[in-house]
Amino acid sequence: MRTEVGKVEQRQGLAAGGKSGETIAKSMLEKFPNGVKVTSTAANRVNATVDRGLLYKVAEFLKNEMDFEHVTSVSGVDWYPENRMQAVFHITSYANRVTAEIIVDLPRDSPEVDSVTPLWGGANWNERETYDMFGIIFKGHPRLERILTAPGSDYFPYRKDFAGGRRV
Amino acid sequence: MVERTLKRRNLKPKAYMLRPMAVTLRETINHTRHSPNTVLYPWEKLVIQDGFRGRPGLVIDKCIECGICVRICPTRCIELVEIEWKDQGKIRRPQVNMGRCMVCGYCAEYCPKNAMIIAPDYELAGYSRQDLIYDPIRLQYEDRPGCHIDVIEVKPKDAHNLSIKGYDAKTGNELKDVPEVEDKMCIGCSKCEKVCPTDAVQMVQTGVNEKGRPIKRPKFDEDKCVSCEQCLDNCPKDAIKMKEAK
Amino acid sequence: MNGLFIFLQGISVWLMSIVGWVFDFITLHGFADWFRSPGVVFFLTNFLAALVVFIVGFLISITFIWEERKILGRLMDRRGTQVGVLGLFQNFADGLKAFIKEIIIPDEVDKWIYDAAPVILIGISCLLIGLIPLSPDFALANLNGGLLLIFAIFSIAPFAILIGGWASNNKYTIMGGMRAAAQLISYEVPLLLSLVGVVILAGSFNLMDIVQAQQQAGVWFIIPQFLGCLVFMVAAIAEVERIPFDLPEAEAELVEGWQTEYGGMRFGLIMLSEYVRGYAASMVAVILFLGGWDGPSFIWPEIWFIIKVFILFAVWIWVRGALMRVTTKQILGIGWKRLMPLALINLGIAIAIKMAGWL
Amino acid sequence: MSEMWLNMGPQHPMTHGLWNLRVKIDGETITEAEPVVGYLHRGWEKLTETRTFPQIIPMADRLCYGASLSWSHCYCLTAEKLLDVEVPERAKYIRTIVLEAQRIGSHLMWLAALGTDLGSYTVFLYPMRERELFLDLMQDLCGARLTYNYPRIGGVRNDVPANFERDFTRVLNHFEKKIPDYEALCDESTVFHMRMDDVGKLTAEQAINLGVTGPNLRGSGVDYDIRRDDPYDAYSQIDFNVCVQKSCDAYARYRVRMDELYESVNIIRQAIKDMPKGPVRVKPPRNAVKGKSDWAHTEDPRGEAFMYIIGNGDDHPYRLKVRSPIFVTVSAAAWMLKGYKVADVPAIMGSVDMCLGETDR
Repeated sequence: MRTEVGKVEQRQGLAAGGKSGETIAKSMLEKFPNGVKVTSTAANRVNATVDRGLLYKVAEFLKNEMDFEHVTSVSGVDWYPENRMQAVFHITSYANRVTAEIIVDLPRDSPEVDSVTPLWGGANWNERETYDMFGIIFKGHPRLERILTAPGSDYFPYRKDFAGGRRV
Repeated sequence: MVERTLKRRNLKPKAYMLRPMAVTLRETINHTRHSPNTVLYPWEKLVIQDGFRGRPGLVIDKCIECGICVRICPTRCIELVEIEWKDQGKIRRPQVNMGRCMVCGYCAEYCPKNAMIIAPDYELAGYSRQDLIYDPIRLQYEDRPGCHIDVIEVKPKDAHNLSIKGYDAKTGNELKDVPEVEDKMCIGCSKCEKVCPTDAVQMVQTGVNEKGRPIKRPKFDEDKCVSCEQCLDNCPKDAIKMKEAK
Repeated sequence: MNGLFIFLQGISVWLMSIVGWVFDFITLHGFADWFRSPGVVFFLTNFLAALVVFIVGFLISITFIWEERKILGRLMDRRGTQVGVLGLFQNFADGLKAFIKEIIIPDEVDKWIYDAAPVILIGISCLLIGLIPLSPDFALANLNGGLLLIFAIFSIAPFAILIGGWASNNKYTIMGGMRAAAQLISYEVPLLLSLVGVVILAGSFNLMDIVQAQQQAGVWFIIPQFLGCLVFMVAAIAEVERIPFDLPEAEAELVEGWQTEYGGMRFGLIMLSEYVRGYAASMVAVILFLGGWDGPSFIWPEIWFIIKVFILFAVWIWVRGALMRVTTKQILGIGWKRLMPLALINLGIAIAIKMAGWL
Repeated sequence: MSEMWLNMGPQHPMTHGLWNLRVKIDGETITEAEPVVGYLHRGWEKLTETRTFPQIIPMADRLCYGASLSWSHCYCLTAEKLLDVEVPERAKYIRTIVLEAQRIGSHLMWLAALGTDLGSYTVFLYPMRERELFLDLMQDLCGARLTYNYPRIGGVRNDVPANFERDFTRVLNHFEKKIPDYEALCDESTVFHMRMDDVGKLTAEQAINLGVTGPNLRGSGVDYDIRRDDPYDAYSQIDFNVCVQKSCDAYARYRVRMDELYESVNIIRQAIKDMPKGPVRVKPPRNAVKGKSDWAHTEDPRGEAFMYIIGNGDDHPYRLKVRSPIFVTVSAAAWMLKGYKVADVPAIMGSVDMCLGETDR
């Protein structure tokens, strides 16, 4: 975990010695030629879609080699008309001042993906909330339970086909 | 990085509680010399500046029943309701359910005629849910410029042109979205003409169909239209779309 | 027989003579003589004296509550109480409210001890008022071991709090009770040690003699015993459980401490006993260190005593406004590591002064 | 000694808002802590799917009522990226000024809450008195005191009132003389140090890994601030220091927020000095591009506020995800609390500056 604590060039996204979005995207593509598609990059952004099986390895690669230390958010998206779901991971790196957006496509009937909580503790509650709201099961999560809705309820409220009572 | 040495004393506690006692003593003396900060509410009230957002207010004569406030309200608490009004007989005016209203000021901001305004009245307690529903008569408030919310916008292309202040979106035409009709979907039923509150829609004959009857298409008058999308909603064939001002 | 008893004896003799005349009038001469007998008069004098002393003590405690709320208000840039002229009637309003409120008793509560705790607390508080003289003439008891008895009674309160908290069958109250016990250990020994310094200089445990010693020496004991005064003040605040040492009744983490399950007049009595014990502690502090009723003679000695007590309580309110609450670990640390050495040094000073014969 | 589960439950003077800290205590020391949230869950993200883009702004105010403006501003940033709207320069400067005024107001409310937790009501009332000054400034600007509904997609609602600069400078000068009073009551009193030093320790690695952000992270010595490292609005044109403390405990988090008060005053002064003229509001497009998604994160007074939005071709968002800083910091509360006394819980939780509106959404 390399987070040198100290002065940083103001107004430049890059930390001294940090890597920019493009270099990270290139090295990611070299490491995982198939299964990872980089949709767009910028000085401090990397957007990529990753296959379901590869996610944990890509996350480990980002954490250990690319110094991504903090999971900003884990969110679920329910593409009901196209009968598929998405788990979207936003992972930031303090050292390089770069944020990676990793999108994983999941089938709508069995939405399962590897959990990144063993790598970053910050994703713990975000993943629990995504499970609570969408029903996406995160394999390897220490305690995958409902967090915001009432325990023991069997519905997943943020799915598009969940009729939330009268349309307010 | 701007190295500004923050010239503040080093904050080390001296003699357990010397500084806190000194500060509280000074404050106690100050607040006995002049009266303390409390406002004795029912008897003394704070002065309210202009533009304070209390409950929504209504100027009944300026309202044209366009229903923009009904559509824009995020918590859906405004309805148009029939009332008897002086000489005009039965007219429909907005009624606000203050039990749901979150005082966001959108009804006053999007009202094209400044009929819905913001009243600086914040004492809204009632004894039952029905008390909280303000019918148009009770919603009235005197029409002061301080209560209007005017929208001074600018076109996207000259966002960085520092010279102009912007156009008034409520009166000017530069920023108005005007409806336009798709010829093949429109069946010429002139429903939009009947519905339009500011009768900005004229049915114009554009030709004759094979049976010899005239084909009529709506023509939208840009000055009169307040882009209230009534025609959009009531068109049976959804033939009308809003053309945004670029 | 000080001034108070003589005055009251006159009244009770006059009262009994009226009662006796009434019985004579209806020809029951046996009863009339019994009422006029010295035994009944003696009993009535004592009863009236106790009543007068309690009412004076009770009214001063009530004005303490008013003083605290007014000064705290000004200290925090807000108004104090508003009810009645200058806010004086707020306490009676609170008392009436507490009286009217319903007494709710949770079900699995240990009934006897739950009822006993407030009774013990208010009982010993009133007992303290009786023991402390306001001036040579206005005193209920003049015991040779007065100081010892007072501090023995003072240390009963934490036990009442402990059993009250334990009996209320609530997790928070039991923690509040435990903390009261822990706090007792921390401040009790420095409190008594600082007190011994004064007793050495004054030569007796009798409160009257202590004040006379200060009058003869011409200097209040706060000057020679300044360290002792400091230790006594800190320990007295801890003993009366006011803000810096507010552990048993800590709002932030223990909801309302050990008083959580008491409602209605029980809670009213507990709140009152808190201020009565505050009044008693500041009275003892004034007697020991600020020369009791010693003051220029154009004002009655009792009035001098009450003025000093109000000023001392104002200082405690000021400390309450300025500081925050400490935790149990720290109060034990302060008690043993900070106050104890100071008390011992003060004891040394007192002995040195006594041997050098200055006082 | 047998251990006991203690519910510092939904209704408890220490919890600001509705959440339940279940604490397993052995005597008075905490061996395990489990925060339970969800009491204030309103299904906010599902509500936004039936509202148009401008209608969501007043809803975003209700996310965290302590710093409502920073949330509606974060939503406007996200929507501007989605609808790619250019914000005029003057609007950027006004937004920066108003955001920093909101940060001061939010930090003052945090200091007041911390004061009551530690037992001193004076520390509650002095900051609340100064906060009133900032609420009056905002009321002058946009008519409301708590939920402003002031930012718009493409700028701000209205231009600043006539004597805006004079009022602001007068309030700031007065406020800068008052901060030493809070420091005297807190920093320079030994009792405060007794309660706050070496309590709720969270090392830098733990803080980063557990997703703690904002002043809580900078209290553990990590030099990261979104206003400087990923600047938005006019922050890139303003010089300011990022306040970092090294001692990783509750006092460090307190000290970071007090330094941020000074920094915010300095930021507002610079922003007022070089605020350009020109328009303040641009007409936003009605509909978003179908399937396009974008996100934005800002430096909320409590941490990193992040929103991810997906367009659906019409004027409703298809999906709007909100990442609340306190939702993640509360999950790290167990690590902060382990091994400390029950009496330290208010000090630790007070230094974390909880706001339950955004946690439960």
